[in-house]
Amino acid sequence: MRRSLSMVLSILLVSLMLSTVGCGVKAVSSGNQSLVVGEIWKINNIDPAMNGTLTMEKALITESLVGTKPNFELEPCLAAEWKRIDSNTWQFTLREDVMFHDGTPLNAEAVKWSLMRAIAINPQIQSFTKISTVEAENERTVVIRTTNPNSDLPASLHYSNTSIIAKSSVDKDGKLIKPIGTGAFKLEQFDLSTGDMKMTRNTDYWGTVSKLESLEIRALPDPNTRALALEKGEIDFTCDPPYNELERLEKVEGLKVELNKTARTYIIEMNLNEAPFNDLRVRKAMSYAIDRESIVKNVLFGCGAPAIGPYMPGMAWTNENLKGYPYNPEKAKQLLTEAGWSDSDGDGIVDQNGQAMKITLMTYPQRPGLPPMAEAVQAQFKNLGIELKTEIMDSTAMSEIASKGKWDMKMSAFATAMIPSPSYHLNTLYYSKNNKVIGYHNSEVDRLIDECMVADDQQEKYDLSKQVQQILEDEEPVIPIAYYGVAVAMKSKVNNFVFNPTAHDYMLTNEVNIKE
Amino acid sequence: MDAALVANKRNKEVVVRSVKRDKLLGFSSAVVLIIVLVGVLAPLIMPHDPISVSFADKVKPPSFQYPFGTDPLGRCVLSRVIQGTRTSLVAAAVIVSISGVGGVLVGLISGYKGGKADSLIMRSVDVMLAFPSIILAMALIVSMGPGLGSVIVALTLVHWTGYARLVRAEVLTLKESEFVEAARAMGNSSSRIIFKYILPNVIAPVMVMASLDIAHIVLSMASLSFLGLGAQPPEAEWGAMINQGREFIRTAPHVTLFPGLALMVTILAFSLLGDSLRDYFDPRLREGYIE
Amino acid sequence: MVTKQTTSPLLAIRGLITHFQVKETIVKAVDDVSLDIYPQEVLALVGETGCGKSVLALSILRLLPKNSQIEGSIRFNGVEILEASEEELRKLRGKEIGMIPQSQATSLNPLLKVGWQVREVLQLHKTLGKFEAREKVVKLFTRLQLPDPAKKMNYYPHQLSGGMRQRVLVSMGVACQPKLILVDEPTKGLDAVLRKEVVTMLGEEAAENRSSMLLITHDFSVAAVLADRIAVMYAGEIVEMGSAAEILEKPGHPYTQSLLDSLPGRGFKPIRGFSPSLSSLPAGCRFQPRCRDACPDCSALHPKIALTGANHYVRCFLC
Amino acid sequence: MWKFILKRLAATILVVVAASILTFGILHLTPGSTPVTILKYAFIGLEEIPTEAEITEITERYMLNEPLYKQYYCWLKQAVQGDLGDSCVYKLPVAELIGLRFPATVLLAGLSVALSLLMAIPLGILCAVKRNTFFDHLGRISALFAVAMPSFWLAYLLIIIFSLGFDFFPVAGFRGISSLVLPCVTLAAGMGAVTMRMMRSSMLEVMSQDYILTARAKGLYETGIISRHALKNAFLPVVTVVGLQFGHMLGGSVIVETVFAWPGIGKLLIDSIFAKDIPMVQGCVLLMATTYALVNLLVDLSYALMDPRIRYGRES
Repeated sequence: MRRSLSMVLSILLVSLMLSTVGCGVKAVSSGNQSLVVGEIWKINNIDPAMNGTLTMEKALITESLVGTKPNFELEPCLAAEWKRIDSNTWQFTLREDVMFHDGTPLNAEAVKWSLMRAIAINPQIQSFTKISTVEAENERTVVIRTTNPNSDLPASLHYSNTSIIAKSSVDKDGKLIKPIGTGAFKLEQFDLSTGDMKMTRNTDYWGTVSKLESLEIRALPDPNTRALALEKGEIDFTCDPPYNELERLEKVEGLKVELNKTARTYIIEMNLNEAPFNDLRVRKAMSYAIDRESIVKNVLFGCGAPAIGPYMPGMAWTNENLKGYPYNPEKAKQLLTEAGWSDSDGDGIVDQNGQAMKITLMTYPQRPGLPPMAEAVQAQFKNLGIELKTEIMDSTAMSEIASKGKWDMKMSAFATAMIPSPSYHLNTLYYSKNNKVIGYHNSEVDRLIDECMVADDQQEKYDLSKQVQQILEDEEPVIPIAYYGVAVAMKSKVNNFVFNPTAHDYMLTNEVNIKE
Repeated sequence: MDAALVANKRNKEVVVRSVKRDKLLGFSSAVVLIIVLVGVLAPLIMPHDPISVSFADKVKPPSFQYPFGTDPLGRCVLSRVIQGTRTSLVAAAVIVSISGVGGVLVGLISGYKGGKADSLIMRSVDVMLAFPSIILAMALIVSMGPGLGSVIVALTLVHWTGYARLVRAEVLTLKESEFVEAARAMGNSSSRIIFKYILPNVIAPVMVMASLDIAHIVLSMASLSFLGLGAQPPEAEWGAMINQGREFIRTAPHVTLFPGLALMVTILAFSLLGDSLRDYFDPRLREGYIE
Repeated sequence: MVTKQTTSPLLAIRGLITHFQVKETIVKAVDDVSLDIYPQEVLALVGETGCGKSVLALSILRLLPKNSQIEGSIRFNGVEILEASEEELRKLRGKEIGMIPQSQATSLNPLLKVGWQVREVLQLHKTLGKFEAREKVVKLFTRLQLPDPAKKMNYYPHQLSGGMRQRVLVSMGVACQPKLILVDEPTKGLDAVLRKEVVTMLGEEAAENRSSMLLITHDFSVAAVLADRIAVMYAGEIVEMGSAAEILEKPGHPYTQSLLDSLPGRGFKPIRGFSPSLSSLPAGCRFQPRCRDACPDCSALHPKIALTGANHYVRCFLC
Repeated sequence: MWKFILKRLAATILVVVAASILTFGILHLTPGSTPVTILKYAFIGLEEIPTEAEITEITERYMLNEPLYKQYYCWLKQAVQGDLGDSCVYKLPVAELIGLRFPATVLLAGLSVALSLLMAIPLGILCAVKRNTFFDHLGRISALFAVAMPSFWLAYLLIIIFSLGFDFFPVAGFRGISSLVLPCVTLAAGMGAVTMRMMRSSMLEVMSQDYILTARAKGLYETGIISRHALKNAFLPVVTVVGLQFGHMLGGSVIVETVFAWPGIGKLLIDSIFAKDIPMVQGCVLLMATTYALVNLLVDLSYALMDPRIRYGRES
């Protein structure tokens, strides 16, 4: 009996050990210029109005009127230029030489139709753009009127769900057949049952024609499988393999790994309506108590960076001279005692007039980094004398409990540039009437945000945004922990891929090709 | 009349084999005893604190200090496996016993009564089987809050259907057999027939299913953790630990390997114990003497 | 039925010992039994329930479970069964030695048609085609007075009455006209009318096939009708053996006498006490505790079986 | 027999309706208001806070402010006419997406069950026949390990050895027959182990029956006894377990579908539940309830076929 038991055990151990040996990547025969991408999310729908990130940033089929530079500054794309005629009216002039994949020219009429269709399908576009009417003044001029002044209209027209498609994309009763865009690639085939997409090169693309002949996107929702498929050579490019394998993949011959930061920040929101969070000193103490370097190194395995303000460095409107709250446990303890919290009964938990500080931190599992990060914060708060209980639940359950008001802290990974505007994130999270859940009211911050949203001059917008960021650092209504990292892994032969932080998770470009 | 005594060598091993069968019973009950003891004495025999996070020694391979290595948050996997014995096995035991007893009862009644009652019960079993248990788990989390409590209730409400169907099938065959007709002829009430005559014959397959069910339950707790519905951190539960080690399977396989092996050894012990107990009590299978 | 003592016996059992290992105890079901069966002879093996008669039958066909120990010698038609290979045994079972099992309720496969279960043994040993085998079965069923045999062939066991199932088992046992038929308690659990029918049927079958029969029963009246010779078994031993007539008129062994006295026709006097458990046998004569005219020797010494008349053996000190 | 089948088919409709009512009701009990969840999963992203305007737009578009029974009633009315409505998250007809994903699940489920039976039945019999020998112990122990082994272990192990190591099969996706092998083996291992143990247990029961002794007395080969007499009787309890497994498998194994990127309805159902995409969930549950009821009907019919003693309204 014992003999057979040990035998089975040894086979199991040996084969699992075998798995850690990184065997070299098999050179896949396709010497030709084709790229196979392992996508993170299951692809069930390729309507640009709903899944714009896929059709614009990954499949490169559609493009939006306004583009952005890597530092989030706006730049012309399908719209060569735009200017604001009056507070609610804007005029966009289109590029001349742009053709849809079906050979029809890009004109104002098509842009009007495409924008109105997107607004009808996706309610978010209306709340971003606040568009009331879109008029085609002439072949190449589009006049857009907004319901109320929206200085962020151009920024919101960068949003991938507003990307432009031709009328021939839909059948007579409006059902999407195939997205016909203006991008560097044409959609060859989309297999709804397997969720795989195949694109071929758009030879008469208005920009530099891509060297890649074909582009294929396969949905591989499991991080381990993405890493295995890359090592096998079945895919050439993928994003977010398991963070802990980045080191190992880097060493695999024929593969390379890039760690980048994207416009998303891990933050802890607190219920400022309740004690102890209404006390600034307690909030500061908590912020000092968090060892951000250790969290990035040990929880995120280096895929991300310690956060100072809400915006990551490299964004046009990031306030570079914020100091943040570097790890300082002594200062944290000192601030706590100042706030009247000390461990009087010696049970290791600080208390105030008999009330021990026991709080709950909620988070959700859809972002793999969050649960272990919550446990790390729990341990770090324990050193400070705060007993933190972590609760993992579905993200909608979390926001539901928070909206009822009976909550302490919740941790999430908040996108800071859903649209590349310096005021959008501040407005949604810190503007007093928008954040009843957190309960942060600062008239100065509200005023600055209002001004920023109305201001026309970009530079003025950036300065106002920076001022708000400074106040937020002083008042710390929300504790930023780390900037969200994106790990991109690809074969060494994949050439000049440049990570663009404005992307939702990663963005391909027409420059990407295969080294001969 | 001197009989030519011809010893038959085949019979020599007979003596050896029956002794061996008792050894298996001894071995499996010993292992089960050890597991229960580990669960009971968990706090005493744990080398380290199962929930203290220390990144310094994150994901360390098995060593003398950490026999099972450490998990991504630097906690000793051995201590968490020992602690997990208590949470996972108690939860699995509760679920198996409640759903087992419930399922067997329903199966007995439905199989024996037949007709309207049988189709009503069996169709409600179909509804329960078709109804995705995940929705139930999520709904329960709203009313009972996340954690093991709602997981146990959710899995119990779903697992009984397996037992009901298995037992009903057995009863359908058994109720036609002569000894049941004889029992009925002797004027026994149906409940007496069900429990005195039919139930003992149904125990064998139910025991097999129950011992395997423990594995299914801990593994479904792992997939619930995968969906964020399982045990709450930092609680040490085998299913959650197996799931947590999933992304580290290539760089640190020990994180998921050891809780998995603990589960395997437990299932091995419970199943073998189940088998040998069944053989021990079931007269026909004792290869006994034919009257 | 004339017994030809002169020819060599069809079946010769010498010093047969069959024990079972149940946990620590040894159950001595058959303890040093020797007997012969001559061609075309019917030997009845009579004894109370639990005296080891069924085990004796199963020992002949070596159908005992794994925890059994078997010693001694069983020669059938010149072949030593205890030395026979599995292949030789297989050719014997069903073809040379037919068995009619005990409980008709559980000895037929519930999921297979009765006709098929009988046809199976024919097709196996007599290499008959499907159709000839089916006809043979119909003939068998008619001979055994199964009503409407062609239809009954396609019935399942649970659709037949006890008597009919018994007839199916008999037809299965005699299908290949075996030289020896082992019949285990053919009348158990049957009512008087059926019992008579089964007894006459067995007699006719034996005569028809000129086969000899080992009839195992606890019912002396069945033995009286069918048997040429009778052997009485008690607690794993043969205590008396002789011609049917002698045993019935001049029973030598006290156990046989009290058995006969317990028959309804002969006074219905029950035997006091219980037959001993085969795993803890009393010293000396095993019937001593229940024997009316036991003497001091009986409890001390174990009597040997000895010739007391023409072909009449008794295992008793006859004190 | 036909009367029984028709009665059961009628009952299936009831089962399906009951399952969809239960799903509809409890889904509304799960956390998060429906419009907010749909917005998060379909349009604005997991962490964004939807504006009032967006919530009212979605509520109107999918009639979410109607009383529950009314919403269910009009879904049912449409479903009866074959229109399962559109998915809120994918804006596609539910029937179309499920229609494309269901064959992949059935193919995987069917092959896995077949493979598991192919492995389990012979092994179960051998273990029963060679009871308490080394083979029996080895078979039982490896079966127990297979049952208790998390499916993603086996999945990754198979990929590492047979796809990365030997390059026999692709790593993931549904690209023809060769991509079926690894997922099937992963699923079959767990199921096969259970079936094998069940087979062994019921085989032991049957081999000790009297009719087996009669069969031996007839001089049959041991293999003949097993195949013709023992197997059929031993298979009855196993059919139930296999029926359960096939039904369960139709729910798709989320883990295997995720690891092998298999386009089944398991992952689709789970994602739709989290996104509260009620028409899609209803569509999946409708499909699963029907197949469960039909599979169980087949299992029950197979009892009557295999065991003549069981009468379903059939004159004996």
